[in-house]
Amino acid sequence: MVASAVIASGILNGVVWGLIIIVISLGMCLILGLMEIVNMAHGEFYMAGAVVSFYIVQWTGNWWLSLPIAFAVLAVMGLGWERGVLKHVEGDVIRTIIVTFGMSLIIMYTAHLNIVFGATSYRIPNPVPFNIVLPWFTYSGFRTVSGIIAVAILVALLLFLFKTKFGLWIRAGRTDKEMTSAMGIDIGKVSVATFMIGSAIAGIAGALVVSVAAVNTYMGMEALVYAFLVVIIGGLGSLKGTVIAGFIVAMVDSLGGILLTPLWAKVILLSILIAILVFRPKGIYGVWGE
Amino acid sequence: MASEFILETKGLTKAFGGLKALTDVNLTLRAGELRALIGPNGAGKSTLINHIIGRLHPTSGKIFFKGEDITGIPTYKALGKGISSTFQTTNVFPRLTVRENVWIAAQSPAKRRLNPLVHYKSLKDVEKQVDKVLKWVHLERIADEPAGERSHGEQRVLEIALGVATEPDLLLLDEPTQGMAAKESVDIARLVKLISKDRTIMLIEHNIDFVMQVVESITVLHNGSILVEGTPKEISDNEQVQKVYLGEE
Amino acid sequence: MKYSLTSEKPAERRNFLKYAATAIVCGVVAGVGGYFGGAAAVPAGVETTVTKTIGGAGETVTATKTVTGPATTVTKTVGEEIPAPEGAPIKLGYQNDLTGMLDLFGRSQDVGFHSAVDYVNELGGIDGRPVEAITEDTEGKADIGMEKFRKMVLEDGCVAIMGSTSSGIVTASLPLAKEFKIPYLSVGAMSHRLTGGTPGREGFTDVGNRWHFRLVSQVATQVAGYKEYGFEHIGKKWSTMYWDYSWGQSHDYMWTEAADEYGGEIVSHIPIPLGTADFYPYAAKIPPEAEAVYPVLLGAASIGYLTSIHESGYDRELGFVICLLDGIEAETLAEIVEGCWTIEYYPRELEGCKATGMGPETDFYRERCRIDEHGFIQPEGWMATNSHTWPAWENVFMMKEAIENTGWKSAADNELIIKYLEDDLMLKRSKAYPLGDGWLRKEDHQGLFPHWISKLDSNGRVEVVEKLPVSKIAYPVPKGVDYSTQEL
Amino acid sequence: MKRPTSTRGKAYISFIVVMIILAVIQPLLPPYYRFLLTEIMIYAIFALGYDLLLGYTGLLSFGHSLLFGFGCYGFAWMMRFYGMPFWPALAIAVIVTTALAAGVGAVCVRTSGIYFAIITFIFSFVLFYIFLSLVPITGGDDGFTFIPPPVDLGFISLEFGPVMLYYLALFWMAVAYIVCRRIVSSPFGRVMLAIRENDMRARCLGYNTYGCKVVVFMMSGLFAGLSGGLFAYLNHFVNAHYFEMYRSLFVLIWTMFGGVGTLVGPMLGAGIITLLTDYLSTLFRMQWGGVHLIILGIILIVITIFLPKGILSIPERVRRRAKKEA
Repeated sequence: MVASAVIASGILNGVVWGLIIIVISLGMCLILGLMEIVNMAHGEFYMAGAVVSFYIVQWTGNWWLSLPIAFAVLAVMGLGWERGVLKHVEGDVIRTIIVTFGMSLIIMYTAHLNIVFGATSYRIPNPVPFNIVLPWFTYSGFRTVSGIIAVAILVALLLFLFKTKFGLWIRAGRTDKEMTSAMGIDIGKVSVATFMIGSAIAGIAGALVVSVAAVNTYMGMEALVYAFLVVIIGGLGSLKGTVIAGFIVAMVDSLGGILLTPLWAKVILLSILIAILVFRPKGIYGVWGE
Repeated sequence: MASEFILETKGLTKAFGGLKALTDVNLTLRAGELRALIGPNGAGKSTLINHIIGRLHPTSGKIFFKGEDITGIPTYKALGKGISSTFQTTNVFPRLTVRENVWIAAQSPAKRRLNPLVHYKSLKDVEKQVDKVLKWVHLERIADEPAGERSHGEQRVLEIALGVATEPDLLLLDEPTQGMAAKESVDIARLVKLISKDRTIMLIEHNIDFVMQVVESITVLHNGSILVEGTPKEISDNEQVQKVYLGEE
Repeated sequence: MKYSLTSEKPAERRNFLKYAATAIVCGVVAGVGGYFGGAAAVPAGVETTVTKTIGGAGETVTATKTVTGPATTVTKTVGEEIPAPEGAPIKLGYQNDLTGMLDLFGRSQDVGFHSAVDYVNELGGIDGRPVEAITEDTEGKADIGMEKFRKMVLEDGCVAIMGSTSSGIVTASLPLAKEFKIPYLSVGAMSHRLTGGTPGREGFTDVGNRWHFRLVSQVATQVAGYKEYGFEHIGKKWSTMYWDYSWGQSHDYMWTEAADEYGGEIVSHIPIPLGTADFYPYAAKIPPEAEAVYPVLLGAASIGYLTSIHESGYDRELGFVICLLDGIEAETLAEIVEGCWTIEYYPRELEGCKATGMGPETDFYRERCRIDEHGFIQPEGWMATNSHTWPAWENVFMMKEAIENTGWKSAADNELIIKYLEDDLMLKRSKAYPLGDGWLRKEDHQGLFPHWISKLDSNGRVEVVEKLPVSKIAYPVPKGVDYSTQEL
Repeated sequence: MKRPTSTRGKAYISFIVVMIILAVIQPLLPPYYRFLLTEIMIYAIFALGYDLLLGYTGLLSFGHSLLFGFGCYGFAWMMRFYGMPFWPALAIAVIVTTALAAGVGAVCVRTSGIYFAIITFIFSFVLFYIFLSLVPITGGDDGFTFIPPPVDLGFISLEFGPVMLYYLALFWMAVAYIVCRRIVSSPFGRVMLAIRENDMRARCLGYNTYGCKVVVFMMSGLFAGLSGGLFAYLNHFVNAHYFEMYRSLFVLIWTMFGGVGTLVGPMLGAGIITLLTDYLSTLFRMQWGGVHLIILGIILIVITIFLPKGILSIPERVRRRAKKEA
């Protein structure tokens, strides 16, 4: 039988990892909610964030510095893709899926060239070299820190969305595009901003995991799957739902990994999904559907 | 309990949370009648219709159609019973041609309507029906153009065509003249009279003149319950009704 | 070792159009070929291996016979002026995973393969004919792998296909090799089943056939090699931690069997979903009584694993790390890999090679493949998967040897190549076979060669602890497997 | 989205012509391209079924690899475990896949739009994972091979071989196309269009749209199963990666690339994209991996932006351009 300490640390880790997953998914949630874009390249933005952060650490040796830089770089990247590509197909779900998939191919395999990042995996030395030692179990200091940072990001995002005029526009746009643009708000601008924020957040998430999980060019796919799970369970475009679903998914993964086989963890996730589908077709807090 | 009424609602009540949309509505409709359902906004007209076609399910009360209890049947069954309806907001198949629109409606009562292996043109009776309806509503000339690209008026007409094409016993028209110029609404009036020859019609309307010149009997709905029923004459004389309408103004 | 390198070399490596030029140049560099083969005697280890694992005098004979095999090649080339290769080129195809989950291995193999072909051309090609190297990208997907196999055979007319790192692709390609009668030398695919396997436990074990050879370590050799050291020197109570798919599962239960054999015990089996990013829950799952962990992970996963182990404050022996550090710069993991063992199928550090008696051939091989003394591919400076680069190199020379010693003329004679290779071929140390002491076993066509047990120090340097001779690697032939009796 | 009625006659004729051409040129094809064409024709069946779902019913499935892979496994299992002859195995593969589609469809179709896409995606992902780890049954990522039996036509039994495979694929593609053509021009096809255009209205016109959607999903599952079975037969090999996401994505890409809602388009798309990928990857085979995928990505983006209705809309565009100038 598994020791209580293990379960405790499993739960704690579920929380921390959940927070990271939430940060990953929030970007997608925003983009999906406002622009109705299923961003297949979201995982690649996350990967790009990790790569940027990795190089920053390589050059400066300072991980903390890499957080804002990853944020900035990915925001710019998001801006570029949105203006350059996505705005031509906005509003057409199917085409956006194909275009964003094209984007993900380009980003992934460009990073994949040896001259850019290559096929190997790297890790940066742990920037928080202490562990949190409780009488009955220890927990990684770095994870705790990244958890805290994740919370900070969440709070900042919520403040931005609920306290600033721009955030108001975003939320308004999410509930009713026509009305919003009728109110004389440039929905295009709002979309760009949303996309930038979404990708930038993904970038920070990438920077957060650089030391926990290794950096390599395929890390994006997994992240994408998680983001999808979270977003669908939480309900498209619902922040509250995303947060809750993030914790659910991470907990099932974390505890399922400890108490059961990973196979069962996956099966449980699927059954949760189906159950939610049957009882709440719009997800826990779905705000819009067809 | 078979009766002379084609449609009968017994104590129909619907509450959305605290707000009561319908309270104890007892509405009866004779076969072949042409009835208007009027009332100020929020009187519960559309809500009532949505109950009859099964899009909403009542909190309490029952709906009988030809003496058969149809309370809470799924929407798609209602038409099978012979109830068809049009919508307040134009609601057609935009990227299909007018003919295809009508076809889909006309096909609905057909026997092989879901057969995936015959060609749709092999449903001769449906084809006849489509031509007939198109002729009725004078839409032949635009029959092969995408419905979504036609004018609002034509789409309203198409709406009615969709309702009629299924050969219903009871046709529910929700504001047929909604957002129409006077001239167009005259056409609609003529059309409604025409199709009312061999079927029961209940229509919701704000355009009082239209109602007065078209229908035989009127039901006034107010705050979710029936205020008064009678011929256009009686209704227009009824000061209660005037109060309601003036009160609204 | 002084590592010198001209800057345009990498370009040359990849540009097959330059092969013609190389061919003309090779008259000048012919002298290099003088050493080809060398005259090293078969190490005693191999002799004993043959008698030990197969048993019976007959095999001993074959063994000694094959020793003289390469000798003929030697007499061919030693000292002679080598004419420029001419005539229709002999095309060797490489079904490579340049993208996809295993591309790490694919890229290193690409280097080994092309370097070897360049060198062969400098030596006057194969049988006087130039050699053309053809690589196709499988994207790590079985169906595309099969497409490429067909393409290289049917379109390009390759006479032999060297294999992919993905067991799936190899499994899929095996019937094609038989169908087209093309020698298929797989590199890196580690599923036990490709050369036998344990029926039942590993699902479908009848995949191998006579047209396939595998010169790379695989589950069976890895376990066979390390079980003794593991249970004698590291610990009795183990906890396995493996990717939850065929490769990992094979390792899991074979290590369990080894535990029974050595009176050890597996205290917990921890399967990990493929592509997990966060290993913490699984690391936390390791029971306290476990003395060592037996992880079966690759690339990014292994970093995640080591990090999590470190974070979860696991302070006991970090046991064997199968392939864990392939293509990973252990230096970047310094504090978290300290004191963990790994297995190498070719020492990453040059000192390791020297320390275990590998001679100038290794220097030569490393120079040709642009691998510096710490295992990086230069000048790009990325970490090679050294355990998979040399088989790519040696396979080319196996083909050369086979063709030149059998009077092979065209693809119609491919059976000769198979017969030659499966004749308990000895790969004795030379420029052609830098690893040395290799042995292609007759029955299951599995390549057997020394493995190295290494330990990582606090700066993440890999230090060879012990070299395991072939006699330790040579696991018994799986029951009922003898491809050499299949009809061609 | 093109209306099927307008292209119907043209499509039929061009299709028959193409069929004849394909049948005739077979001997002239170099062996590898004969194989590739066979593969493409099998993919085309897959794409056809997908177009029924996306193009005519407006359901964006994102987990079609689920059905394709299951078709492959259904066929391979029958071969491997029961040594069945060709036809029964194929039949069972198709039936099993259709049944699976019924189950998955019944759950997924409750939703629509992006939900439907993502949920089907998650389904396929989880099944991929399960197949990956159930090695003794599925062979996991190593997969397993089987001996392809001859195709018995009653009077003659055709040995497994490239030429036979070519005509087998051609035959099934023809059948699939004709059946799809018939479905979309049937009364039921009208209903599919109605659902695509306006689900609620269709329901009010007396159609049980939920049921219809499930049926359409089953239909597309049927074709996916057929194409999966043939694909497994062609390669006499299956592994868990047949469930991988890229397959779902590529069928979507084929469909969009060729022209959604025009049965011919998706088949064309399957062909062009497959050949293009093959060509690019050979063109860049001496570079580091991935270059051809970058270029594929660029092409996808460009095509999707500038040809929203797929390559089949090019002639129409040209005509419109001409009309504008006139």
